[in-house]
Amino acid sequence: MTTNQFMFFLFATIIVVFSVLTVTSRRILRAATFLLFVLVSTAGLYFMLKFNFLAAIQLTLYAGGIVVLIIFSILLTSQIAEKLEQPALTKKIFAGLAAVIGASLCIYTILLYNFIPSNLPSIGTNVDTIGQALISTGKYGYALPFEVISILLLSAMIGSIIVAKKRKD
Amino acid sequence: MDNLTLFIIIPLLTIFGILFCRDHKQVKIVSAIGMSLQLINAGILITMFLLQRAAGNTDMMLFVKDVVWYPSLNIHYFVGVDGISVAMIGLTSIVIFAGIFASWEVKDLSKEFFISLIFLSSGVFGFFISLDLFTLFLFYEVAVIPMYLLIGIWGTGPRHYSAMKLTLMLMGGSALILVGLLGLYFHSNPSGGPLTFSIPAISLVHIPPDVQRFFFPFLFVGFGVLGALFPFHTWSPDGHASAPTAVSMLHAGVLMKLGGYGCFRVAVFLLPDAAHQLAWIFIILTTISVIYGAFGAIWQKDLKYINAYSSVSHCGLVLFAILMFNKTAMNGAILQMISHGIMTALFFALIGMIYGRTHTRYINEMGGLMKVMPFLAVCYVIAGLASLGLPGFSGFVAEMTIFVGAFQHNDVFHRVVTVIAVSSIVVTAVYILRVVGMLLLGRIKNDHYLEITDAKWYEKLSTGVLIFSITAIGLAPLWLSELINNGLGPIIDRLLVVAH
Amino acid sequence: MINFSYTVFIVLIPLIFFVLLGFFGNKFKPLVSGIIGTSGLFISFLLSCYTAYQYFFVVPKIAGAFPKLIAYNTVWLRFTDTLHIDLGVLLDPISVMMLIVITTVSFMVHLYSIGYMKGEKGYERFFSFLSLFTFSMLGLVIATNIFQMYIFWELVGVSSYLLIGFYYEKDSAVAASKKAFIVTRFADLGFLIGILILSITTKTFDFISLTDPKGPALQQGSSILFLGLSTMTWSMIFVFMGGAGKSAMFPLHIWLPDAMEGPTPVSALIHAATMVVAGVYLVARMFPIFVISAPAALTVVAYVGAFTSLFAAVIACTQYDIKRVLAYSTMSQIGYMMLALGVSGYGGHEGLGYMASMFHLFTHAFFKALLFLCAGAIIHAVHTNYMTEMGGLRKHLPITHLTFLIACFAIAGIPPFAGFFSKDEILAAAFENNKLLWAVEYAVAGITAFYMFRLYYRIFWGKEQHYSHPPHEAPLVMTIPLMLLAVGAILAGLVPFQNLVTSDSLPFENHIELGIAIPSILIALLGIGIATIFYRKETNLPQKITRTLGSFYTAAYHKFYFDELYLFITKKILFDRVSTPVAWFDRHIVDGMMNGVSYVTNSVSGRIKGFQSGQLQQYAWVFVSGAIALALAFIYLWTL
Amino acid sequence: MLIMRHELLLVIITVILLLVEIFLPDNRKHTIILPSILLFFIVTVLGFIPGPTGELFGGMYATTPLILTMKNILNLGVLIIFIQSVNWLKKIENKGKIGEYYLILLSTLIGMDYMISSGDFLMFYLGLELATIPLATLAAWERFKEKSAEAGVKLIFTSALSSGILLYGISMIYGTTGSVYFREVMGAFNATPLQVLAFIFFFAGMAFKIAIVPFHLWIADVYEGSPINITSYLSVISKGAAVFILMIILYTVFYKIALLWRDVLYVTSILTMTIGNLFAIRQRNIKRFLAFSSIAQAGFILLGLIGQSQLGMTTVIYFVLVYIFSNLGAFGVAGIISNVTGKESIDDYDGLYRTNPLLSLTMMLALFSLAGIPPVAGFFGKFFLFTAAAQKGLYLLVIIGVLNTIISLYYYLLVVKAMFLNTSDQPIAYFRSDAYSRIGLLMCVAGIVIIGFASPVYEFILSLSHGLY
Amino acid sequence: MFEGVPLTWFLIVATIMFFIGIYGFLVRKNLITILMSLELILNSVNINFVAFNKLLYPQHMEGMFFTVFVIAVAAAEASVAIAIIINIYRRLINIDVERIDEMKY
Repeated sequence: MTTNQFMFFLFATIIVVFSVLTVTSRRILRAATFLLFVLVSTAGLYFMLKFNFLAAIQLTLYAGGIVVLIIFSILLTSQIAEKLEQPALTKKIFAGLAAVIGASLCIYTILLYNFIPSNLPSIGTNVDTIGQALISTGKYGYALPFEVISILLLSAMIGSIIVAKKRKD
Repeated sequence: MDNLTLFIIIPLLTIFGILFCRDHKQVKIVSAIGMSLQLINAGILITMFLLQRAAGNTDMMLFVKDVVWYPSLNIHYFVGVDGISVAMIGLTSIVIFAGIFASWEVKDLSKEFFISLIFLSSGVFGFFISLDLFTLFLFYEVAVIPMYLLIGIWGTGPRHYSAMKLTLMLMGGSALILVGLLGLYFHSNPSGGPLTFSIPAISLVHIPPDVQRFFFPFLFVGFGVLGALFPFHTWSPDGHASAPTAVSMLHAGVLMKLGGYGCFRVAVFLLPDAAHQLAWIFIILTTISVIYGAFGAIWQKDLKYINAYSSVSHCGLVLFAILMFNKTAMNGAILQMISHGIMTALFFALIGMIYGRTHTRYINEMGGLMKVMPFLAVCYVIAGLASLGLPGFSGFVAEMTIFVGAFQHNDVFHRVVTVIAVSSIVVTAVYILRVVGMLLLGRIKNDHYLEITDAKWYEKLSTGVLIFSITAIGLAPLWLSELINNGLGPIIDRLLVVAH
Repeated sequence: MINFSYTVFIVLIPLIFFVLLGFFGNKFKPLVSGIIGTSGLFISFLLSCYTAYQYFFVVPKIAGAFPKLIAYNTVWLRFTDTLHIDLGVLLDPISVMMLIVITTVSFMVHLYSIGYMKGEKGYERFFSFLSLFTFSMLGLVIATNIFQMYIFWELVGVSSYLLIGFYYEKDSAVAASKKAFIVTRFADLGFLIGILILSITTKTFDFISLTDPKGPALQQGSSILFLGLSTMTWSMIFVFMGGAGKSAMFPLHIWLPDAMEGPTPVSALIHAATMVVAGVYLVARMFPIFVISAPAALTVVAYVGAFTSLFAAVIACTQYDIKRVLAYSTMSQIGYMMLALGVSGYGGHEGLGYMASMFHLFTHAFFKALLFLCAGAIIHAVHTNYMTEMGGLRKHLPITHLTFLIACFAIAGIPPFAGFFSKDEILAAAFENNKLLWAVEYAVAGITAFYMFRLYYRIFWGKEQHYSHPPHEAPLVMTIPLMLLAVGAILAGLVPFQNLVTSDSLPFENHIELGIAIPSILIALLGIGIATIFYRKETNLPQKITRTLGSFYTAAYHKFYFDELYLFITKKILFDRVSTPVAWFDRHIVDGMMNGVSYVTNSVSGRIKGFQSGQLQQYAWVFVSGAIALALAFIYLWTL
Repeated sequence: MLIMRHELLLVIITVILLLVEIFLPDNRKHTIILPSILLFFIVTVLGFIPGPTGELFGGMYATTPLILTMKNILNLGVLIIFIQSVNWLKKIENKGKIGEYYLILLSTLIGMDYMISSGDFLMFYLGLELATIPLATLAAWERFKEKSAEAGVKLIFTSALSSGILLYGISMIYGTTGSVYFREVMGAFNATPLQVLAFIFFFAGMAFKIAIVPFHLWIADVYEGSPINITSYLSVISKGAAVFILMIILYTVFYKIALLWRDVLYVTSILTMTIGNLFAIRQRNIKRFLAFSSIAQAGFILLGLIGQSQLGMTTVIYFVLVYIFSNLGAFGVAGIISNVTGKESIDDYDGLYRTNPLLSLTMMLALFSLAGIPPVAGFFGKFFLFTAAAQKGLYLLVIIGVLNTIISLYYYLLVVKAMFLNTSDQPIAYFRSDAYSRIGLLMCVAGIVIIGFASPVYEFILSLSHGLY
Repeated sequence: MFEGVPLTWFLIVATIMFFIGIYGFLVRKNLITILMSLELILNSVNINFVAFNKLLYPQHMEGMFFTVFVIAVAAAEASVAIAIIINIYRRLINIDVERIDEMKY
């Protein structure tokens, strides 16, 4: 077993186990914590794949930003000590069925497909090239999405404020 | 502006005029003027048509106007008339004219009433002049849909139910037609050129017989629904019973003819092979219609139901005759459409007037009306006699033409069904006389009927026009028959080519 | 060649007067409209006489025969190149004869009605209807083709309907008119089918070509068979069905007695002298076809005629309503005429039956119209139809009495009255062809004499009843027609029919055969004698006889229950067993199907509403499963 | 730059409005309404000026005359919505949020423009999200209403789920073809199972936007809960854009598996028409009713996609155009009534014609157009859709379709019945709607009436659709 | 082959995660936990993109950038969702997804 394989299995195990815990834990704050673990291990996978920049974003934006946001909202809306109710059994069964069938279908189909691994050298993923690409307007340049996402974030922000702000009365 | 387009323009202008009317009276006057113009226009058309024919113009369609509308789909505004359409236009303008006067007393939302009515009529006119299947279909639906409001708002009895049923069934029919039309369209040019909706163009094409067999039932049943083909006729009794006077008139008088005309002009004309092969099924159905409608009418107590069932019977005869595929019978079919159109309009007009006076339509609650309103009663008797096919009225001419035509077939099947259909004339006599006896003759059953007054001038005008028409056709049918024959020529030729 | 186109006016004048009176009748005083109508008929009458004169005596014969003249013809409606309905005037011996009969009787009835209908409501309506009827009847007899005949056939039917239902406020009149119309309509259905069959075998409607010996109808012969009879036979049987309906032949006779609900002049005109003989006329018109192409049909005609004459005569003996007695007697007499046609051959003396039939038709018109008009005068005087409420009227109504007696002699076949001659020819024709039928008719002659004199004695003799007001003789305007017709009833028998109206239009020699004539006179006298014994004075003999006959009498009195049978068929079978189920079927099955579609749609819509549960996760579940299902289906089940 | 003029203009006015909003004092906030509309009107008009087309950003952004037309159509619809929403915005509870309303709406429109102009899946995805996420806040706009919040929840969560599935599909497309640029994907696509799976997942995500059964369930609840103008926005603009881009992608990217997606559409369109209709029958809330009706309409639109031809393509766009006018007409009337009286149930419409004839007429015209009744435009749209399907010989589908139109006619008539036929003891009283509403409705009516007869509209679209397939 | 770890392994892990997220989405009652499940879903897709990019198509950075933007979108989505959740909480004083069913049928 190579290091890579070991690392992969480690992260994969963490991801799968904590994913399961995230969706089954009856304490909501724990669930959020498990989610954090999942996201962090995902970042680990990114690191492993040499996408350092991406892993950093994953850690800061995802693990740092979103999870914190979630935790805040948990604190705002839930009793921490409170245990969540168990969902109804039929619901679990049906959902489980859908998930299992879906997963097996996808995995089976993926296994059917003959992916041809590339031997091409990887383009450098240092911050320079990424920055270049982000402001490039040619092919494989991402200036336009960058602008669009800013509009998205802006309007999402405005919208969130509108929805969440208290009434003035 | 060509003469044919005027038939659509005049109603629209009339509607426009009505929009600016202030009160009930103005609305009536504008409508009356508009429809009188329409009547005059129809007269001019007939005259011009006859003159053209007399001058030796032997084109299949006259006064053709062809304007490309949707070039990519080859949809045209393509109008033109042959003898048949001219006759139908004449019928329509007479009935709508009479209808306007028959609804002289509509007070509630009169503006809307007349607008819907005239709008409907524009659809009918459009239908009859269309030579393009698309516009034909468009006008068909235009003619059907105002019925919903007309029955629903101004009707009586279970009007909401009837209006809904009628509209849905008729639109169901039109849905089938749509499938058929598309089938025609996509097979209109087997050599791969541009497709077309044009009836004359498709009529020159030989569509493969198996394709025809697939689409023929759609078209025939689709139009047949409006033509009250058994077992798709059940909208008719309820619809007619609930509809206000003028609507019943127009509907039974003209709209049901759209069905027959469509079966004829589209289904049979454009799909002759299938028509020949499948005719027997529909002949059986129409024979059932004829007899069944007549027997259905015997039992009814409501005047409008009686007439509705009688319409089923008579319109069944139209479809029956169309399926006979010979000139005489088809001529009879068209004559029957016209005759029944006017006759039944007269009936409904009278029923409306009677109902307006007695406030009931149940024949067992009335009696002896002859004494208190002789004019209307006599008109009713005349209508009844016309309906049971008395010589001197149009019904006789039409029915005899059909029967003689249908009987010319050389096989037992056709002759047997003809004899069955013929026997309906007795049943018709039974129910007509039953109604006349119970309604008009005998003693007056209710004292308050003694205060009833006879027809007003507009009612006399309305019924007078109709009676004049049926009598005129009944006394001198030859010109009309020749007019129709004139249009039938190419259609029959096409059917005969296929038969051999 | 003489131009006969003016004959159109014989027909058109009544039509014009009908329209005139129909539209503007209420503008005139009643009497004026009566006079207008009558004068119109008078013109027609004169024209007919002139036509007859010209036709029989001026027009040159062709090869010794009276020619068939088309005085006027126009295509009215074209079906195919050969089949078309024409309107025209065909003049031949029988049509000219009928013109005379119709216009004469009609004129008399018009005249009579001026008095009879005085004070009735709807006076002008009455006269306009009478004109309409006359028009239709004239149109019928001058028809150049069978379809024209059918047209006017229908029109006489409707005029009859209108006139029977003249007293429309009387329920019985309304019912009777309805019955008459429907029964005859049913018969006309047969007529129409007959025409249709004819149209495909002969390809023509035209009488001249139909009866042309070289024409298609006669050449067809027994070519095509169906149920053992040729098409022509079937066609003629159906055509005869129409004739039987109009002429009230058994079993389509039931309408005629009821038709007596109409005003009496109407009964005289329509239901005695003219319309009811249309059937006979029809058979006569088609006679060559019957005789040559469809002998089986002719046999049917003979037997139906004979049976009807017997049947009606028996019933007539039991009835008390004087008009009904006359009605049954009419049926009986028409039976005679039918029989005569049925036993006739074609050409020369063979065609004796034909001639006799027409002859009887002619004479019958006079004396039967006379009888009815007399009955009218009587009813006018005593306001009842029932002979049980009459008696001893001979003193009060001398003219009526005398004319009635003449008519009775005429119908009983006592020489020298008209009936004797014609009936004698019929019996002679029957004797030559079919002894059985002859025997029947011979008996009927006796019965006829019996019931007519039963009638006569019950009215004019016997005990005088108490009348609400003393009966008095009718006004002159009514008695003049009586007297004129009485003259006709006496003299009509002297017309040399064998020279004028024969089956092949060729005159032939004919004499009264004493061997036939004397027995028939004797049996008539016997009938009269019995009636005299029974009814001249009040006796209890009739009751005795009645009791002896028992149930047969009761059955005859109830007209052999034919009304009930028809009522059963129409009400119980057609209405209850056909029409009601049809209506039910329509409401519940056919309509139910349509409503069922909407019901099913709605209920499906109700059933599946659970999908839209409002539960976000259920939505998501459907979403996910949908995607997975689609994927599964299209990856692994779907193949190109 | 001119190639991207639609988006840029929108961005510009968004920025202007943002600045104005920031600097406008609180008590003057409502004055922003008219300028916003005018600005947007100018943008709309400018959009119609012909200009260059082409690709930008290395094919990430592409526009063609057809896409420009579609953008113009969307602009037109949004303009009507802007006009229609004025009287709602003027209500007291919206006082502080007018500017934001425009900002968010415009940004979603920008998202749609980018989405339909996208040349790769990334831009497509971003546009889609930009067109969806802010909409959730609009759906939850009426904070004081539980229903509105519920609508927001349902919208944001289902859309997130759907975009998750869509993304999974895109990731597989990327994995199997090696690119997210449409042009590369197109060349490398074939029907291996994984690609079919990818396609189905991608399709499911799009189907969510268009509300194709079985991905439609959110629609009714969200439509009912949202403010009515947002509902109309969702039902016409958002859906129209999604249909358009789905069509473009199907016709270009997935053209190699055309037989496959035709059958997918075949099945789903039947389901969509039928289920939409069956649910619509039983609705009493007008918004919910229109929601289901719009599901059914989506099913009809799929007929055009199935047509797989120039005709089908043209017809889809044409139908979307017609549908925008018709649905906005219906929603406009419902919105006015809802704003004035607060009534949203069809039962409340009883006897409306006698008190408010013009509104009822407009509603009727709009509904007839939706039902496909001549002579209004919907008839032409439906007819052409069926023609497109019949062109492929799919007569069974056409038959099912036409039968469904009958069901749809039934429930449209139910509304007509309420307005025209029924009478009520307490009908909605007569009111005079404001000028904005009138103009809005007038535009709809004009569109409904004219588009059908004006064949140049259709022919124009057809000329643009040429060559895309 | 990325140094001993085949692509399918990544894909399988991602797929499992994806469907765990789906499962969570379908069964969790608390809206916030549902939101967490959504994050799992998006995260799994990101793994797909990254793995594809690295193992199959390393010559460009499409997968990576896609992931970046997905993360950004996820953030926006989360913020909006949380805003709405908070709004719901204010209205209903709970955020149980099963209670949010005022509108149905």
